[in-house]
Amino acid sequence: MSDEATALRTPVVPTQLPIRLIDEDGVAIDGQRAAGFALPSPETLIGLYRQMVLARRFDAQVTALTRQGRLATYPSALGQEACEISAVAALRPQDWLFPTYRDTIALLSRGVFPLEILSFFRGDWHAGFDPHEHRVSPQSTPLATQALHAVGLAAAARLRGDDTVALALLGDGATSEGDAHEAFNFASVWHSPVVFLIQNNQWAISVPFDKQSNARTLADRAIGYGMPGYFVDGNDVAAMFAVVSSAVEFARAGNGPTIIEGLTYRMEAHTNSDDPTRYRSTEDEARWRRLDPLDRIEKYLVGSGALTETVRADIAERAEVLAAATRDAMNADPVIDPLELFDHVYQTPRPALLEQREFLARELAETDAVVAS
Amino acid sequence: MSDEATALRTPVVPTQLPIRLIDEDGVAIDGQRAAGFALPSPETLIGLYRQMVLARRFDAQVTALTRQGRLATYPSALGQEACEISAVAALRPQDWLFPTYRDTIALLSRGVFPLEILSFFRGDWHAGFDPHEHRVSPQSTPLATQALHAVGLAAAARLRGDDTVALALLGDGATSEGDAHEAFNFASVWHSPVVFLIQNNQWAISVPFDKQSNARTLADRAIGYGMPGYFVDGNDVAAMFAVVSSAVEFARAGNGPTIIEGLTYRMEAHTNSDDPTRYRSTEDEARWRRLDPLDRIEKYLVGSGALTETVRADIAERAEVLAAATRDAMNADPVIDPLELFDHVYQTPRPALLEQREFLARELAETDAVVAS
Amino acid sequence: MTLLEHRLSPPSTAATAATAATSVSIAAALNAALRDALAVDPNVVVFGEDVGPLGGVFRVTDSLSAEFGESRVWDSPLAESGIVGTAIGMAMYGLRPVIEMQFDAFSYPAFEQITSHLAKMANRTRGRVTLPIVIRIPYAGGIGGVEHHSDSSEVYWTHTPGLTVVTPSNPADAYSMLREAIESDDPVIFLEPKSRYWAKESLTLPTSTASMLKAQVIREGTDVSLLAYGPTVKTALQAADLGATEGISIEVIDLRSLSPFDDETVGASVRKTSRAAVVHEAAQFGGYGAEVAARISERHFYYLSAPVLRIAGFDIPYPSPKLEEFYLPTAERILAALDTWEW
Amino acid sequence: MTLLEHRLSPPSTAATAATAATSVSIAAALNAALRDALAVDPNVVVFGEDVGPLGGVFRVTDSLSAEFGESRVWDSPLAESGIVGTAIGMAMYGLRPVIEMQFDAFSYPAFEQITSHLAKMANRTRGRVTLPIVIRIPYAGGIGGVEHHSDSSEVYWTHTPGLTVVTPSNPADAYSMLREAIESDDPVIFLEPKSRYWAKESLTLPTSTASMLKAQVIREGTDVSLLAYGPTVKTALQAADLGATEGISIEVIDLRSLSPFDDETVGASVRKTSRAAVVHEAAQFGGYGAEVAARISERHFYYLSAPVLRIAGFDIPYPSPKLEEFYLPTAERILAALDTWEW
Ligand SMILES: Cc1ncc(C[n+]2csc(CCOP(=O)(O)OP(=O)(O)O)c2C)c(N)n1
Ligand SMILES: Cc1ncc(C[n+]2csc(CCOP(=O)(O)OP(=O)(O)O)c2C)c(N)n1
Ligand SMILES: [Mg+2]
Ligand SMILES: [Mg+2]
Repeated sequence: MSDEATALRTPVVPTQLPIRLIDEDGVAIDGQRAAGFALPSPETLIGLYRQMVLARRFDAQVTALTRQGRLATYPSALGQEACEISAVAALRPQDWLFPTYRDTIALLSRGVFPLEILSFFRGDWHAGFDPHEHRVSPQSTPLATQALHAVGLAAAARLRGDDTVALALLGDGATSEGDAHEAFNFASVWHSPVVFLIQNNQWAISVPFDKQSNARTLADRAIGYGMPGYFVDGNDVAAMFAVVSSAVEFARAGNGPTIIEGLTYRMEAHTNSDDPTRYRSTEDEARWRRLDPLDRIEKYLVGSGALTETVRADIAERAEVLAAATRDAMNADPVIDPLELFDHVYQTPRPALLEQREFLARELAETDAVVAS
Repeated sequence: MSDEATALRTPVVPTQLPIRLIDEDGVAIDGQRAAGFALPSPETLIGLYRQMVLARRFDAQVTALTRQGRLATYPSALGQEACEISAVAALRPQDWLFPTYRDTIALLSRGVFPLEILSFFRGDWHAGFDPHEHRVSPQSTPLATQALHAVGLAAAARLRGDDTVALALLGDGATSEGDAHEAFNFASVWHSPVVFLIQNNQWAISVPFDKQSNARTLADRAIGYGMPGYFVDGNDVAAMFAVVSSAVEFARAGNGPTIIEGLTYRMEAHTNSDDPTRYRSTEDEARWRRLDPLDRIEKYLVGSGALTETVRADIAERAEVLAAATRDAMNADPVIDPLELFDHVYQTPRPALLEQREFLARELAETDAVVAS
Repeated sequence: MTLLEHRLSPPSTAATAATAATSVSIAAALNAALRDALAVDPNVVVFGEDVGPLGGVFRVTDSLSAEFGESRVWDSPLAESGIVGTAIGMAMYGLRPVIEMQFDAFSYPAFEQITSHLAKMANRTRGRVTLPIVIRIPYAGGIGGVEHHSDSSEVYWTHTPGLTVVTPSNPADAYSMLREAIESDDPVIFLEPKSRYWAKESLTLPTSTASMLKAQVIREGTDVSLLAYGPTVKTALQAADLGATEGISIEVIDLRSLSPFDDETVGASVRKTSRAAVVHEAAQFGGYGAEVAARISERHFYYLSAPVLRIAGFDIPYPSPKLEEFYLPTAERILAALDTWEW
Repeated sequence: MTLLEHRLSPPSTAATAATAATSVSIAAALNAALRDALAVDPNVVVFGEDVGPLGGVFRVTDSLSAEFGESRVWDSPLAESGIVGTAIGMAMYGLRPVIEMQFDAFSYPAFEQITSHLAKMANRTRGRVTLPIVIRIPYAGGIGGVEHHSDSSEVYWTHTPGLTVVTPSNPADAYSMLREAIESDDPVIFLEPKSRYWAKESLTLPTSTASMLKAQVIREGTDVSLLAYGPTVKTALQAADLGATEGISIEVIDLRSLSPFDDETVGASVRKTSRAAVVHEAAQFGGYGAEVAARISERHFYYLSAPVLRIAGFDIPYPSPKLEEFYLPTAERILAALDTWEW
């Protein structure tokens, strides 16, 4: 590590204001604020808008079902649609998504069936879909752990010479965990094709961002790992899509990882069992409701004439169909065989576990006998 | 987190070349490279030099004793004296030091008796001194864990309104652990009066720095936590002392933590049981031997006339006295009562543990009886 | 004054003025214990994830940050190793941190700090650095929690020398044991049975029950010694009721302390009944019941008429909400197990 | 072909051409197993701290990175959670990572990744995502290591459903079991007894011993079944020698697999001898011996003439080098324990 080599490298410092392509009034902007990123095409934006509408309708439906007691728990992503949808829209089929409990709508947008997603939150099983089918990892509950899985998967793809990219979703709170750091560092040292998308929704349950970090922006973390970092307006889907896509293709081209921070807001409670009135003000909530990411892109698309009433109505109708299908799926009562509890713990059968399975089978048979008699 | 508030903060990016006050030829420099730090006074530099000479003599003695089998293991800090000695010289009595296994000479410099330090490496007990007496934590083996202890202690001092500062020593390898990140982040969020001194000796056992991090400098990590970071020539004791002292007083004044990276080199093997020929070249070792931190300060002090032959001889003599005392201490065979194994595990006595103590006592008595008969 | 002596005298330091008995839940009793500890000892601090304004996800720290201020009770960044590691540093400086791991499985990131430092520091330093830290961990299942929210990981702690591990099963113990844990100079893993947080009893606070290190016979019986702790104490009592209807007299012991194990109380009971069973939610293999069974057999083998039985979770990860009922030990399952003995 | 079937046939995939018997240490046998696995399966990768050019601190990966290149065998950054976490991602993509935790206590930072993901992923996904990962962990003491270098933490893993935990005690098993572990579709914690790394035997490689999931009677006897594993197998054999001189016929069983436990082999032995004892280095309280004792008593109570004994470490942190001899189980201590039985 000679002085000369050191001198050659200058860190790229993320912009001080979040990158933005469409402003709060739905007006496209560029110049310095856009940091060189171009507005996606109208078709792309319509596609993103469509996914956001579907996601929001779905999320509202699931929240309602949860209030009715059909789900054990549900962490809503209301207000975070620009981040969630961009994350998925930027990926190709061969890529992998590593989501958290928060990112249900990202799974939806990736094509996982509502029932397969929600069976986790309904309490049927720990994951309801086939990760390999959708190239989506199970929604991770232990915070930041999935970021390392993403790095490892991306590293494996790179070893194999595949052009697969992994995208890991993280919350602002999760960045405080040691695993977040280890993921950033491994990814950078290994030049793994991975994108870390931090959704800074400013709350980790009840803990506000200023108790979580003293950083100017979380994107600044990237500097300390020698990778690019971008601080983006997380409620501007145009900016989010532009930056995430660019990072995904940067990774695919062999340039290594990127950290992106999307500044957004968790409009709902942490989950249905949370009570935000205990820790945040209604003014704060109201202020952010005015910054709604869906309103913003809609205003822009309507203003620019790209979104016709027909298309809007069509999307709204599709959203209702989705909601109805979701209701139906969740109102049916699943049959889960308790004996399956023993079937997947090991691939190599274990005599002692089979004994326990037998035990439960007998117990169930006896209960049935009692019920039947 | 309004745009305006965000816009106000500009990160301080560490210098691209390590901060240096005395160059490789022992010539004092200033200007840009000094980054505003002033050369310490000749008296201070003589004091630092003296400690470095003592430390090196001690280290050589301990390495020799280890080769003779008197110690179970010893990780030498040969070549890192400028970092180790500055770390301690910058502290006041009320401050706390959180060292690693590598930092034996820092303990020596802090005033811990050789025997009390080395009884750990000899295998007598896990820590041989009273941490409260010297305000020195036991030398930590699990990497980076002690950084969190330093943050907590500093936070407690701050809560109490005391002006205590904690200084944590870390290796370059240790910065990869999750705990290093958590320590940086907690310290910054809590404004804890703590200084993190990373001795980047470029090796973590056999792993070179470029497999450990892709960062430009580890000091760059500071940016992502919103705290100051300094990249310093770790073989220039003048620069190290100036920067560490300034960070310690910055913390004492209530301004929060600092990360300092001292770029240095582990001249010896990782420990006596390591074999560096397996992973690094003798050219690399030779290059760094020419950058010896002790030679450099000696050249400067002799050149500037501050170090007279009398003083030098006096220091050399003291070093021999220290080495002799160390030899004597290590050549004596300690008597450790095996029954003490049970005495400190819990402060509240446990009947079952007392039974085990009884068991061992009986066993020992029987063995003695056999030996005696 | 040692802790054991202390338990013989009334609590010296009650900040809550004694009031008439009211209906108090475990969560409320823990809250009161924290409040009183904060009030009487300026060195006590409470921190962790969401323990501030929210009052913790189970409301155990409800209103404490408002009452004592942010310098006594505060929200930390979200990192469990960080929480335990900084607590260790604080304790080295003389504080007595009471920290929370939000759910059982979320204590795992702190595993190294707990096993390699918290448990070993006093021994490492020959008693010069003691770490009076309490780690509160809501544990076990029965609340319909999704994965990672229902683990019973007591063995990870009980097998680690240097830790004291206790778990209350009722509001009075919750109060008294938490006060005692905070006063202990040993690090204490304080396991809170989350399915029982809202179990209430009529109680006057402050209260002082037996030392947290002692087991309690909570129902006398002659045929079987049934050992339980935390969430399964209720199940054990139900089993005793059921047993009574079937003519089996079950003595129920609430272990309360998992490390140390109260050999004296348990031994006396087993020698009386000659049969023992232990019930817990954690997986059976290498579970806490293994130690209980091994220990009882070692110490009282020739008094035993039958093997010590373990009624425990299956050797599988904790199930999803819809399936947890098939996993959790029930009174019926306990009775069925006792039926397998040759009587 | 299941693994069990596989064990009945000779290793299909030996890259090392069979050679004449030579003196092979456990470390060398492990090295050969890694080399052969790397050679036959391009999905096998080896990474961790210092496993590259250095060849690991115990030289188990000696020369592999030179032979197979940096894309198959490499040094990772220094972070155990990172090593396990990235291995999980690689396995999701079809690789079969063999990773190393440098010393036992340094696996603790990876505890969450191991318990919350590695152990649970297959179950979580209903078998859709399996994680064929081997974590090699040099464990236990007896090498004069300073603190944190001699832990026996097998229980942390054996109590965690979803993990397979095995430990060889001799070079032939070291080779064969590591090959089998790498071929297993279950995650395997592969515990290497570090005090035995240099124990040699005359051996022809490749070799295939019994399935890693089975225990082995390695010395027949009639009076006592003495169960040991890893580092204590040698101690158990010494005890058998000593016992023979005292007229006690000790049957020694090398457990090899800690999870699953081979009930069949152990049960047959215990029913024959009617007495059992287990020996390990880890602390006794909640140690692996607890499960062994509880299980044997449960299943064979009416065959037992005496309680199952545990000869284990004391319930204290592992001692400093100068004191470890007082902690480690010895043949004498085993015999003394057997003497406490009423015969
Ligand atoms: C390791 C770990 N610790 C604690 C928790 C409990 N927990 C679940 S979500 C959450 C807050 C996470 O905040 P953030 O990362 O910002 O994500 P968000 O919920 O805002 O999407 C906490 C503390 C957990 N799931 N995992
Ligand atoms: C958690 C943990 N993992 C692994 C080790 C084993 N180990 C001891 S020193 C070392 C290298 C540390 O390198 P660095 O932090 O650069 O410090 P240095 O030895 O160079 O002073 C390793 C891997 C450890 N002590 N702790
Ligand atoms: Mg958040
Ligand atoms: Mg180093």
